[in-house]
Amino acid sequence: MHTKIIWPLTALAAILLFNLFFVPGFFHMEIKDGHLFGSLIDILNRAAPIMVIAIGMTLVIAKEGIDISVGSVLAIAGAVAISLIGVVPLWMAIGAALIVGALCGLWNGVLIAYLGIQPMVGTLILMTVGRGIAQLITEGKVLTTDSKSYGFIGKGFFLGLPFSIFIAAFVFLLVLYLKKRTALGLFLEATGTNKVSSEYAGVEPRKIYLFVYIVCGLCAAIAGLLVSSNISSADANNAGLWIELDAILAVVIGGTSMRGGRFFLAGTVIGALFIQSLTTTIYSMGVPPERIMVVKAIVVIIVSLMQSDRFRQMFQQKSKKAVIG
Amino acid sequence: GSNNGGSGGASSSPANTGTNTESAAPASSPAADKKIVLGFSQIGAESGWRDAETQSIKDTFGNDPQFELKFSDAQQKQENQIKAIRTFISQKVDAIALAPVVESGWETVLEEAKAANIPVFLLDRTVKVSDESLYTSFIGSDFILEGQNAAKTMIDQLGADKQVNIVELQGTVGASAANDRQKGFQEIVDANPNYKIIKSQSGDFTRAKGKEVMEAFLKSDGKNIQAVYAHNDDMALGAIQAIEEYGLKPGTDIFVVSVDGIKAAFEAIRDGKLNVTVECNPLLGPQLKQAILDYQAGQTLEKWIKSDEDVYFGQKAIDALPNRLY
Amino acid sequence: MKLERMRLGLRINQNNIIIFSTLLLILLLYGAGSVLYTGFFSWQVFFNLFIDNAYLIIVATGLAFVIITGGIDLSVASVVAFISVVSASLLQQGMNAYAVMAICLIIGILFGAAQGYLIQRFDLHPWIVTLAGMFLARGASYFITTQSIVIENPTYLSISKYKIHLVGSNFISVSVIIALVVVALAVYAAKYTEFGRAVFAVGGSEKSSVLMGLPVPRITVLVYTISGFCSALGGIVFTFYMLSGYNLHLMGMEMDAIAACVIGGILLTGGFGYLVGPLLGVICSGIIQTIVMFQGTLSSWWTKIAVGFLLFLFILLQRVIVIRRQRRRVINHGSTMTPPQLQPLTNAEYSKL
Amino acid sequence: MRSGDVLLKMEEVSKTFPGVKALSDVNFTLRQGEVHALMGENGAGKSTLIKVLTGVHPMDQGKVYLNGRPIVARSPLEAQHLGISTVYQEINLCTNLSVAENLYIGRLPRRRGAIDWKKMHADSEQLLRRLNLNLDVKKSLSDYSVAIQQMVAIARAVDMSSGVLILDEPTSSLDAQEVQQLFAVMRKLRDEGMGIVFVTHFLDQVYEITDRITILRNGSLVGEYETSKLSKSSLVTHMIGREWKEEDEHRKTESSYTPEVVMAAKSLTRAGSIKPVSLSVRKGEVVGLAGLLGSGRSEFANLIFGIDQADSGVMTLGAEQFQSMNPKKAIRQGIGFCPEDRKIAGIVGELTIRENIVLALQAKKGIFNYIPLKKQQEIAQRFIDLLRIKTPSMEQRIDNLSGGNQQKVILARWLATEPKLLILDEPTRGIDVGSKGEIRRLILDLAKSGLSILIISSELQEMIECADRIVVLRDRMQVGEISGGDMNEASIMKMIAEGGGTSEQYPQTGS
Ligand SMILES: Nc1ncnc2c1ncn2[C@@H]1O[C@H](COP(=O)(O)OP(=O)(O)OP(=O)(O)O)[C@@H](O)[C@H]1O
Ligand SMILES: Nc1ncnc2c1ncn2[C@@H]1O[C@H](COP(=O)(O)OP(=O)(O)OP(=O)(O)O)[C@@H](O)[C@H]1O
Ligand SMILES: [Mg+2]
Ligand SMILES: [Mg+2]
Repeated sequence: MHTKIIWPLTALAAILLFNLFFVPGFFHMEIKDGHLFGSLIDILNRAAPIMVIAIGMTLVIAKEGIDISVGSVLAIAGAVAISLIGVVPLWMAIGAALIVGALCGLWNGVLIAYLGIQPMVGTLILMTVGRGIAQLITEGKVLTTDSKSYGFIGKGFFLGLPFSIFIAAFVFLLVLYLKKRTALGLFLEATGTNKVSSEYAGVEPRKIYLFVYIVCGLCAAIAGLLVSSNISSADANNAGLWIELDAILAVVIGGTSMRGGRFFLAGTVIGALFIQSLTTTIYSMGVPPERIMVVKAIVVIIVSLMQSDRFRQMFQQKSKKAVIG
Repeated sequence: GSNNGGSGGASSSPANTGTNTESAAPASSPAADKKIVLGFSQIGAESGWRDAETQSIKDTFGNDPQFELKFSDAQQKQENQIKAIRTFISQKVDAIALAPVVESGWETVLEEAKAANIPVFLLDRTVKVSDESLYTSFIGSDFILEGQNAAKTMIDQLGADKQVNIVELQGTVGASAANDRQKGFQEIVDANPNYKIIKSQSGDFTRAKGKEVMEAFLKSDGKNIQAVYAHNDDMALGAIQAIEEYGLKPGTDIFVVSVDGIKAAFEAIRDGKLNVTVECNPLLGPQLKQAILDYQAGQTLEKWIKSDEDVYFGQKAIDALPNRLY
Repeated sequence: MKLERMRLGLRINQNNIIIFSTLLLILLLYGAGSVLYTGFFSWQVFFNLFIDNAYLIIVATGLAFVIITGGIDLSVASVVAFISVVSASLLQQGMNAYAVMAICLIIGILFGAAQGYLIQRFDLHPWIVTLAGMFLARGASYFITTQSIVIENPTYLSISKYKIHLVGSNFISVSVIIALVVVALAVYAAKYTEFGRAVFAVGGSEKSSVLMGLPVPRITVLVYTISGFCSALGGIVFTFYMLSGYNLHLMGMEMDAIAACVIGGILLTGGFGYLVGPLLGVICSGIIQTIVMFQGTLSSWWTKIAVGFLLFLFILLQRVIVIRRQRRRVINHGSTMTPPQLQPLTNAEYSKL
Repeated sequence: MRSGDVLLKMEEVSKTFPGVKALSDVNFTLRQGEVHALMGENGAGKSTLIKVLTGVHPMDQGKVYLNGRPIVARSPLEAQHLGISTVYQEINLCTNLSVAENLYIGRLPRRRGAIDWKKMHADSEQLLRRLNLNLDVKKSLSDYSVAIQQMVAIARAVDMSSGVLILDEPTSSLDAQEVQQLFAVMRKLRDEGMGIVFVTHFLDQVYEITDRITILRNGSLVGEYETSKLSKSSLVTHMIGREWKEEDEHRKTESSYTPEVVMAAKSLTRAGSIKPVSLSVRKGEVVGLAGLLGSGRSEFANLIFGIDQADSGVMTLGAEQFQSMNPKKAIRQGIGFCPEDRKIAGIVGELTIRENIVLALQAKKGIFNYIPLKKQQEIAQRFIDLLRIKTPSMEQRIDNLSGGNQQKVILARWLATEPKLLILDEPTRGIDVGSKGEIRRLILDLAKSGLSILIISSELQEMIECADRIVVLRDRMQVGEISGGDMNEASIMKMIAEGGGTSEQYPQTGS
C-alpha cells in the first residue's frame, strides 16, 4: 500500500534536486524577524490552498466523482469573507465563508447523490453560477481589506512558520483522522469501488456522497480564505481559476485513481507540493512564460509514466532481456 | 447584398412584420419617438477596469431616454461576442459597440453588420481587418504608447545613467494589451543600455499571480532588482505585497510602475508604495455617445478617437485621487 | 399481468428517453424565447445556432466516441486553438489552402493517436493524459506566435463568406454542411459498423470486451484518434469562422463540448448514448445563450448565473422525465419452462438512433 | 483426424501471482471428441489454467500445442482465431448491449459494408433456440437475469467454437432443465469431434457428461482419469487431498427450532415483481425457498432486506412492525443477506479480504464506531480459518481470490454481523464439494445455536438436507409449503409443476 507513495515522492525529490543544482540559493533558509524564510517555505505556503482543495478532491475522486466547481467556491468564500469583514466580527465573516462553502458542497451533493446527475455536469453548474455569484457579491470589483488579523490566515507566521501551513496540516490531519479512525475511509473506498455491493452491505452511498461533497466544498472555502487573506483582497474573477485542474493533478500524481476506490491522502499532499515546486521552479528559472505550458505537460506525462506499472514493466523486461542476451 | 429584413422566408416569422424602418440609410435621423438602440458586446468582467468601462456605458446610455441599451457579456469568449453581434443584427439595433476580446477574427461578422447597415464602434481595443470600412470608429487608448510612457517615466524618475535591473510582470500571454505594453516598454528600455529587463513572467493580470511571481523573482534575484514593471495595477499591487513581505520597501527600494490607473493604484502612490501608474481610461461612455450622435447626424468620424489619458505619479496622483471613479 | 407487460413494453427505452426529453426541452426553450423576444423566432436566428456552433458540433461529436468508451478528452479546445494558429501561420507564409487543411488534419490525427497510445499502452488515466495534451497544445501554439494572426488567404475567405441560401434570404455556411455531414457519418458509424458497436462494448465493460475477443487496444487508440481528427476538423471550421489564428481562442471550450455530450444523453461512465446527442446538446446550450443575449440587460454576473441556472433547469427537467419514465428496470426472465412472450413493441430501441 | 487424437496439449505450465503459486508444472491433454472435466477445490487453479491458455494472463513458463503445433495466444482474440472459444467463470458480456450484439460482436453480419441488423436478429433467435431459449434479442442484456446471461455467453461460445470449447462453471446458475439443454448441445458438439473442457463443482454433472477428468490441487496436477473408472469418493479424495467419508455429507438430523417467531412477513407485494407472499421464520429454523429460475425467490429476499420496497404488506421483526425497509435498517434488526450475484452485489473488488469481511459489521455499528484494526484482523482471521478461505494473506484484494473463495468471504461478512436471521441466496454457488459440505454443516450448527436461516438454492437436494420447511414459489407467487418427511425432490417438483397444494390460500390473480 505504501509503495504507491514512492513515485510522487521520487518526483518531488527530483524537482528539488534539480533546484539544488540549477537555482542558486533555493535551499537557503534564514531566520528574519523570528520566522523562517526561504524558497522552501514559500513553496509550502503557496501550496497550502492547492493542498487543502486537493484533499477534499481526493475524497470526491475516491467515490469516483469529480468536483470542478472548487475554483468558483473558492472565489465565493473569499468574496463572502472580505465583504463581511468590518460589517460583522471577523470570526463571523470567516464562519459565514465556511458555511457558504459547505452549502455549495451540499448543493453539489444533492444534485449528484439524490438527483443522479453526473458529477462532472452537476458541478459544472456551480462552476458557472458560482463565479457569477462571487462577482455579484463583489460587484465585479476587487474587494480589499486591511484587517491585519484576517491577513494572518494567509500570510501570518506562527512558531516561525507560515500560518497557512498549519491550516493545511490541520485539514490533512482531520481528514486523515476521519479516514483512519472512523469508518469513512472504508465506506468511501467501498462505495467508490462497487456501489451496489456496498449498498447490500448496509452502507448508504448517498449519505457518503453528500458528506464527501460537503467536505470538498468546505475545503474549497478554506482555500478561499487562504488565497484572499494572502493578498488581502477578493478577486471574484480570477481567484481559483483553473485550480480544479491542479488539484485533480495533485490527487492523481499522489496515486489515487480517478476510477475511484483506494485513496491516498499523503500522496495527495505530496502531489500538491510537487506541482507547486514545479511552478515556483519555472518562475525562478526564468522560463519564458509562453513555455510554461509545454514544460508542465511534459513533466506531467513523465510523472504519470513513472507511476504506470506497465511502463516500468517495459523497462524491467528490457533490462532482463539485456542481461540474458 | 440583400438587406436582412427582405422577402422570402423571413416574412414567415412573426417577428419581422412591421416596425422595420431602418433598412434605409442609417444616416436618416430616427423618428422622434423612436429610441436609438445600441447593442454593446462586452468581453466580460475580468477586472475592475473592465467593470468601470461597463458601468460607464451603462450610466451613459441607461440614463438617457434617447437611447436603449442592449448589453451582452461574452465571458471572455470571442465566439460569444460574435454570437452577440449576430443577435444584435437580427434584433436590428441602430448601432453596435464592441470591446473585442482579441484583434483578429472579426471580418465575417463585421461584414454581416455592414450588410445590415449597422455602424460598429470599437472600444478600448482595435481589430485587424483587411477592410477598414468594416467598423466606423475605434475609441480607445494606445497600448504601445502606454508601454512607452511607463518606460519613459521610469527613466525620467530614476535617472538615465543609473544601472537599473527591471523585472516585468506580463499580462495574460498572448493578450494584445500584454503584447503591446511589453513592446512599447521594451522599445524605450532597449534604447538605454543602463536599463535591463532581467526577468519576465506572466502574472495573468491578477493580484495573486502577480504576488506569487514576484516572490519567486525576489527569491532568485533579490537585491538585484531595482524596478518592477507590471502590465496592470492589480499585478503591481500583488508585487508590492511580495516586496513588503520580502523585507524591502516598495516605491523606495524597488521602483514600481504599472498601467491602468485604478483607484487602488492611486492610493498606493499616496502611500508611497507605487511610483507611477499610466492611465488607461475605461470611461468611454460619453465619447461613445457623442460618436453615435455624430454618426446619426451624418458627420464623418475620425477613425481613431483617442481616449483622454495621462500618466500619474507623486503629488499629481494624490491630487487626482479624490476624483477617481473606479 | 398482461396489461402490465403491455405497458412496460410500450415504455420508451432509457436511451431514447433522454433524447426525447432533450428534444422536448429544446422545443420548450425555443418556444419560450420566441414568445418573450421579438426577432427570436426567425429562420436566421435558428440557422445562426448552427453557424455559430458548427465547430462545437464537430468537436463534441468526436468527443462522444471517447466518452462512450468511458474515456475523456480534455485537449479538444486547445487542439482547435492550436490548429487555428498553425493554419493561420502557414497561410501567412503563403502555403496552399488545401495543403494547410491536410496538414491540420494530419496533426489532429497524430495528436489524438499519441494520446490514445499513451492511455492504452501504459494504462494511464485519460484525464491526465489529455490534460497534459491540453497544456501541450496550448503551449505549442505559443511557440509559433503569441500574437493573433489574421487570415487573408482568398480560399479561406471565400469559403468563410460563402452563404448557402435556404428559405429566402436566410443562409447557412459551408461549415454547417460539414458539421451535419460529420454528425451523419458518426451516427452511421456508431450503428452500422463493427467499430461503432465495439466502442459501445468497451464502454459497457472493457474487461468483458477483452475476454470476448475484441481488439480493445486498437479501439481505444482509434477513438482518441477520431477525437483528435474531429478537433482538427473543428479547428479548420473554426478557422473559417474566425479567419484568424490565436492561441487564446476557446479557453475552456472542452467543458462546453462535454456538457453538450451529456445533455445529449451520453453517459460519462460510458456505454450509452446516441451520436445525435452532441448535436442536440450544442443546440440546447446555443438556445440558452441566445435567450440570454436577446434579454440584453443582464450584467456580467447575472449572465453567468442565468446561463448556469437555465442549464440546471434543463438538466433537472431531463432527470425528472427520465426518472419518471424509468421506474425500475424489468428483469426479464426467459426460461425453458415458461418462455416469455416476445415483445415486438421494443423495436423503438434500434429503429431510433 | 479422428476422435481420440490429441487436440490440445499443455506442458509444464506454471503461473505465479504475487504471493500465490497458482499453477506449477501442470500438464493437460484434451482429445478430439471428448468432454474433459477439470476438477479441483476452490482456488486449485482451474480458472487460472484456462486464463493462461487463452492469453488473459501471460504464463510464466510452459508450452501449448494445438493439433501438434506449438501456439502462443497473447489475448483472448488470438485464442479465438486459433479456434479456442471460452466462457469464463465470471460471465463476461457487455450488459449495455443487446442480446444479439453480445452474441455476434466481433463478427457482426454485414451487408454492403453495413451491419445487417435484420440478419443478426434472425440469426440470434435461431442460435438461442438451439439452447431452447426464447428471448427478445433486441433487448439489452441487462434486462435479463444472470442465468439467461450465462446461457447467452454459452451460446456465443458454442457458436464461435471450432475445435476447442472451454466452459468454466457454466452451470453454476442454471437450473436442471437448462443444464440438460446445455448438455444436449455439448454432446452434439462432441460428436462432431470437438474437444470440450468443462469445469464444475457438481459431481453428478461430471459423471453425466464427461469422458475424462483432470484433477488439480493447490496448483499442481494430481492426475488424469477416465470418468467411468473413477469413483465419486476417490474423485473427491483426490481433490481435497484427504480421505473423504460420507459423514462429511452433513444432514439435518433433528430440528432445533423454538416457537418464537423471528421474522414474519405478511402479504408482501411488489407490483410487477412479486404477488403477496406470507412467510414466517422461527428462531433456529431453516426455511428453504424453492422454485424454478425466475420464480421470484430472489425478489422476495430483496423485499425482506429492503433492497426493493414492498408496495404493501408488513414485516414483523421481533416485536416491531415495519412497512418499509432498507439494508442498513435490516442489518441493525439482525438480518443478514448473502445475495446471489457475487460479482455485482457481493464483492467490493478493490478492497482486501479483511475489509470485505468487516464491511457489513461496520455498517451495522455505524460510521463513527470504528472497529480497531486489531479487532478487524481478529475477526477476519477467525472466518478465514472457519471457512477455510484459501489466500496468502487477509490483506489480499478480494478480486484476486478464486470464485469460490470470494463466495466464502461474502458469507463471512454476514456471519460477522451475528445476525438473527440470515438470508442465503445461492450460498454454495461455485463452491467445491468439500467446502459445500462444510458450509452445510455450518448452516446446521448456526441453526442449532439459534440462528434462523432462509435459504434459496437451485440444488433442491441441498435444501432438503438442511431445511425444516420448504416454501415453494412459482411464477412469482407462493404456491405451497412442504415440511418434515414430505420433503423430497419429487414432491417439490410436483408442487412446482402443478402449483397445487395450498393454492386456495393464495388465490391466483390475473392470467
Ligand atoms: N489476478 C490474480 N492475482 C492474484 N492471485 C490470483 C489472481 N487470480 C487468481 N489468483 C489466485 O490463484 C489461485 C487459483 O485461482 P483460480 O481462480 O484459478 O481457482 P479455481 O480453481 O478456478 O477456483 P474456483 O473453483 O473457486 O473458481 C487462487 O489462490 C487465487 O487466489
Ligand atoms: N420490476 C419487475 N417487473 C416485472 N417483472 C419483474 C420485475 N422484477 C423482477 N421481475 C421478474 O420477477 C421474477 C423473479 O426473479 P428472481 O430473480 O427473484 O427469480 P429467482 O427465483 O430468484 O431466480 P434465480 O434463481 O435466477 O435467482 C423474474 O421472472 C423477473 O423477470
Ligand atoms: Mg474458477
Ligand atoms: Mg435468485
